[in-house]
Amino acid sequence: MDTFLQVALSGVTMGCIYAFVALGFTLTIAAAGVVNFAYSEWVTYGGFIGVTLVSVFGLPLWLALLLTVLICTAMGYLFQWIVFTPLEGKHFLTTVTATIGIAVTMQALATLIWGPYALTLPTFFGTGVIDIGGISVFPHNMLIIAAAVILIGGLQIWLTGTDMGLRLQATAQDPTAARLMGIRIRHMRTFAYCLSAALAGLAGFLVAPLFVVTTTMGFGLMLKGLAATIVGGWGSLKGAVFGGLIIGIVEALGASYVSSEYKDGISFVIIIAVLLWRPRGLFPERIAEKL
Amino acid sequence: MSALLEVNNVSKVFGGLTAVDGVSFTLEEGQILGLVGPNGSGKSTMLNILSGVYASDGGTVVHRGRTLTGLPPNAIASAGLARTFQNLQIFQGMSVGQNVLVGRTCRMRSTLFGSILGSPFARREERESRERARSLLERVGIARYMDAEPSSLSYGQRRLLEVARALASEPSVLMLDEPCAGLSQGEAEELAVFIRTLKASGIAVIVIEHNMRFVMGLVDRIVALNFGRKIAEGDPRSIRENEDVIAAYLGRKRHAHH
Amino acid sequence: MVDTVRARSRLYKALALVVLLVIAILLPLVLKSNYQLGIAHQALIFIILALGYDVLLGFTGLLSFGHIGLFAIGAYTSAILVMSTGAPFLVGLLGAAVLTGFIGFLIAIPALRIKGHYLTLLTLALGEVIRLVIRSADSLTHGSSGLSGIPRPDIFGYSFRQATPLYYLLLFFAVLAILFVWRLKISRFGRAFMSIRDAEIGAEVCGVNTSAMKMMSFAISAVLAGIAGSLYAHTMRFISPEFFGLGLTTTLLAMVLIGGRGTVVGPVVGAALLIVLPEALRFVKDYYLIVFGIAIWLCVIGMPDGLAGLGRRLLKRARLIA
Amino acid sequence: MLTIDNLHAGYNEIAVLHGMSLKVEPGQIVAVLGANGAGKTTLMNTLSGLLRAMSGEVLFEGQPIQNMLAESIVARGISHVPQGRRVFPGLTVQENLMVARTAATRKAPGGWDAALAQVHELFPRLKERKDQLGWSLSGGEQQMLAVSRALVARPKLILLDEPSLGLAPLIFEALFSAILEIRRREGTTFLVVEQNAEQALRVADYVYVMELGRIVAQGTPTEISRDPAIEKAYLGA
Repeated sequence: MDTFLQVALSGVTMGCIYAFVALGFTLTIAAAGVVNFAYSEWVTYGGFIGVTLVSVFGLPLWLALLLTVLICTAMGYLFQWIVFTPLEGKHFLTTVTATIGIAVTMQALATLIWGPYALTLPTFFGTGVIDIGGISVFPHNMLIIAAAVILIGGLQIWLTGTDMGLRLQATAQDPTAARLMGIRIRHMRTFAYCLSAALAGLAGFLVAPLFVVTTTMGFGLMLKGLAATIVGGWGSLKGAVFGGLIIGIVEALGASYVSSEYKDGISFVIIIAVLLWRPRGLFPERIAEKL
Repeated sequence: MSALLEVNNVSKVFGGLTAVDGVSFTLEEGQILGLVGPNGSGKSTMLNILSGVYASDGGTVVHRGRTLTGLPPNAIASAGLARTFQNLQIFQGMSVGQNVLVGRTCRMRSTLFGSILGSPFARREERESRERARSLLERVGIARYMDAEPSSLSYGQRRLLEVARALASEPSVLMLDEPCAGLSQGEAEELAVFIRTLKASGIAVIVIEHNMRFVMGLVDRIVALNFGRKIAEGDPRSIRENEDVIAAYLGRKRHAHH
Repeated sequence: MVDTVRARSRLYKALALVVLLVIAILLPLVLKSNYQLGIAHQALIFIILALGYDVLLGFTGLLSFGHIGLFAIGAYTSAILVMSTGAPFLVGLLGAAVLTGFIGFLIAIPALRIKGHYLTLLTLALGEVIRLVIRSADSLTHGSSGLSGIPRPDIFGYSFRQATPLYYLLLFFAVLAILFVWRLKISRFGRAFMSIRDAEIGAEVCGVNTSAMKMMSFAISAVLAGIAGSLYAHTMRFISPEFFGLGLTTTLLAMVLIGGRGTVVGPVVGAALLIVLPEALRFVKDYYLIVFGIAIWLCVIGMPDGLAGLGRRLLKRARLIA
Repeated sequence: MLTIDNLHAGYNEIAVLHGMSLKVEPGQIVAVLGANGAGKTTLMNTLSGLLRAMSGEVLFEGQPIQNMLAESIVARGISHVPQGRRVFPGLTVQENLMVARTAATRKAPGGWDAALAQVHELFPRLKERKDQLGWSLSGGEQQMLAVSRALVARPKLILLDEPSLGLAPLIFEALFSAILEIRRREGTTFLVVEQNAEQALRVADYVYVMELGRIVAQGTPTEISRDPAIEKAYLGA
């Protein structure tokens, strides 16, 4: 039982990270209709920038976290401006290919700047373990879960409780009607990109102490994020959160009870199984019936 | 003598909404039938059922004694029902001539290896199809664009391209979904003349059209729909004077239709 | 008038092809080292792979991220057949083609119901699962350490051990693939594929059996991937699961898109370009990828029809001026 | 208040409006009638800035607005209730109204509270359903919500695109009386395009009849209902 809880806890921790990634990936799909395959690199950069701020500039972790998120937000703003504006309204194939191109460039650039070797980031609370009711818990895991609760809860309150949040939702649900309400959808989209990038920075920074930071770190995380969107529903923010948690937990259970060798394959098997069963994901989007 | 096409009690439900509600009508050989009704009356849904794009939720469609209900669109095309689309379904990445050739797909028999290796049969079939495509494009007057991209055609010419493509399958029934949308008055009149020549060559035509002037002058018979039901059927003159039809269009003297 | 223009453009096209073929035949005279010939070998193999991918992506409009998985299956099937059963090369090649064709056909069944980005994600997952299976099937594939010492092709006792004869063998297969895809494109089947890409519902009511055509498209592209895989295994003589990753999928996608999807010349030019260019720019390898990524982005935005489309547009303009 | 002069507009390169001209005076309810495909929705979308005009001029309170963005046109005081309602499906009734708030809402006496109270008074049903999601409303309720969203922006002119579409007769009669009520209280001007001629003729002050992108007849409702042009426009010559 205790091992089960132990495994479930680490699953929830990773699930929170996947939820961040899936959420950030989904935000631009919902608000701007752009599928951003370069998102993996945004996450990677979050990790690398964090490491750089801590180990090169010697900043304290909290400040480094804050700065990382800020720098990533700025990056999101810059990217939507230069890279994504020409892609809006284009075919899925076009956006996927273009963003893959951007991902290739960003990855090569990361190798150039930070080198091909893995870097590490210390945790906020050292490597010690605390004991909660017989389960040994890494404080960092608790930090990740707390961050997820605060952030996702905050996002929920913001989306439904503020004018700006409601306008973002309106833009995602019907951009044309949103324009007729006087909403500047351009601003909403810019904002969605910034938020998306901020989440990437956060995910990259928080996951770094659990593993090591490499140029392919974000890519692995994004594959899990993709699986989460299939499980939770393509383009749905709530779905991204639930999907991320489910993938994290299933993966942790699978790794400990089936085989850790196939851990990375679990999310692919989930994608395949879900799509074979439900061709448009578990929670299909509403599509127009009319020709 | 049985009719060319018999539509018996066809229905279609979307969610909770009954888009087509027990509609029946018949189409005779070489007849031009107009399908009219206000927005949302179920005309387009009817055409989608007839062409197999939607599966009906009840009723049958019988063509020359053969039941078409439940067949996929390509089988219905082979049976001899061809159609055009209101919001054009042109193959933008192919030449005008290739567009028409796709319409011949269901009449071509060559195998993959025959086509690739250029067997005598495949070559003859390809040549004949090309000639037929050219002559169809000549009939609608856009043969000189045979090798051009569809994007170089005007909107009206694209509609004609769809008509030529539909005719390439040698249909016995041609269904036109709003053929006049986007056409000038002159172009619409030319189209009416062309549709009459089809009738003369023995093809039956079903037309959905909002341009009532066009419909009234062209068709032999009209079926009027409102809220998914058939409210009237008859020749154009009787339809124009039919109280229910006037009510459906103008909102006057509403009866208990719904 | 129109006919003479068409006939002339056809003549130019044929002439250009003959010139290209002659250059391809004479190329080994110019390429001095085995290293340079090795690059040419790779280019020819990737031409076959990219042509197959183009049948699926460019003709039929289906974006698969699992195509490299089929390439891998082709490579492993052929290598294992030849190495462990001692079967002749041609049997390995045939086995690879048949197995990948069959698997392509199987993938097509769910692909009939699964559309758009869902299909892309399904194929991505399938491709990765294939790679994981190859990596863990140690006894057959030697896992992540890879298979080495795969023999060079040997046909009826003639061994293509030397680089130059091997070059001509690969050229032969590449020319066959080009001819095949070209004939396919102008046949009723190619037209059916393209009609599905451009307007699926329109294609259906035109009498195109879209299910059968999608299956055929998947199977054809898979067979070409299998052949390319087999040729790759016996040319490189070493294969490992790491090679067949998503990075290669990106490169393949870029080959077809930069060359021009939906055309025959596009994937040929794209594959040759993307194999030769990184080798030519080896001294700036890291920078190369940076530029390469931006080039992909620029290509899909600025030249949606690839180099082939750009060429066609330039030709048209030249004709207008003349 | 609104003057349209020789307006040409359409989608992509295909013109749907071929030289439309019409006038709306302050406080009027003006109806534009026409069969399907006459170009009514194109007219509305051009006025609200969703479509760019190809040529011609649209003057609102003397200022040209034909090249302004939809977002700026709302700020000028024109609210467009689009065809098919386009209620935000995933937002509640209350949230749908909140999204529609503009600077004008705040500036008006009583601000947002007054606007909300007014909407609830006009359509008590919306008050009952205020926490229900947009997609779960009936067609009539969605139409009420769509009109209310426009009202919340405190516009001078409301563009109504086929408000009767898909509604049962009793419900759109109620809707039209609400429109008359709004005009009585706020002096709001309305431009309504309708397929359902009878209903529109009852409430309108002035009527235009459209056929294939042009105005073919105009006059008071009494004049128009006697005019054979209208029957011709709907049922052909």
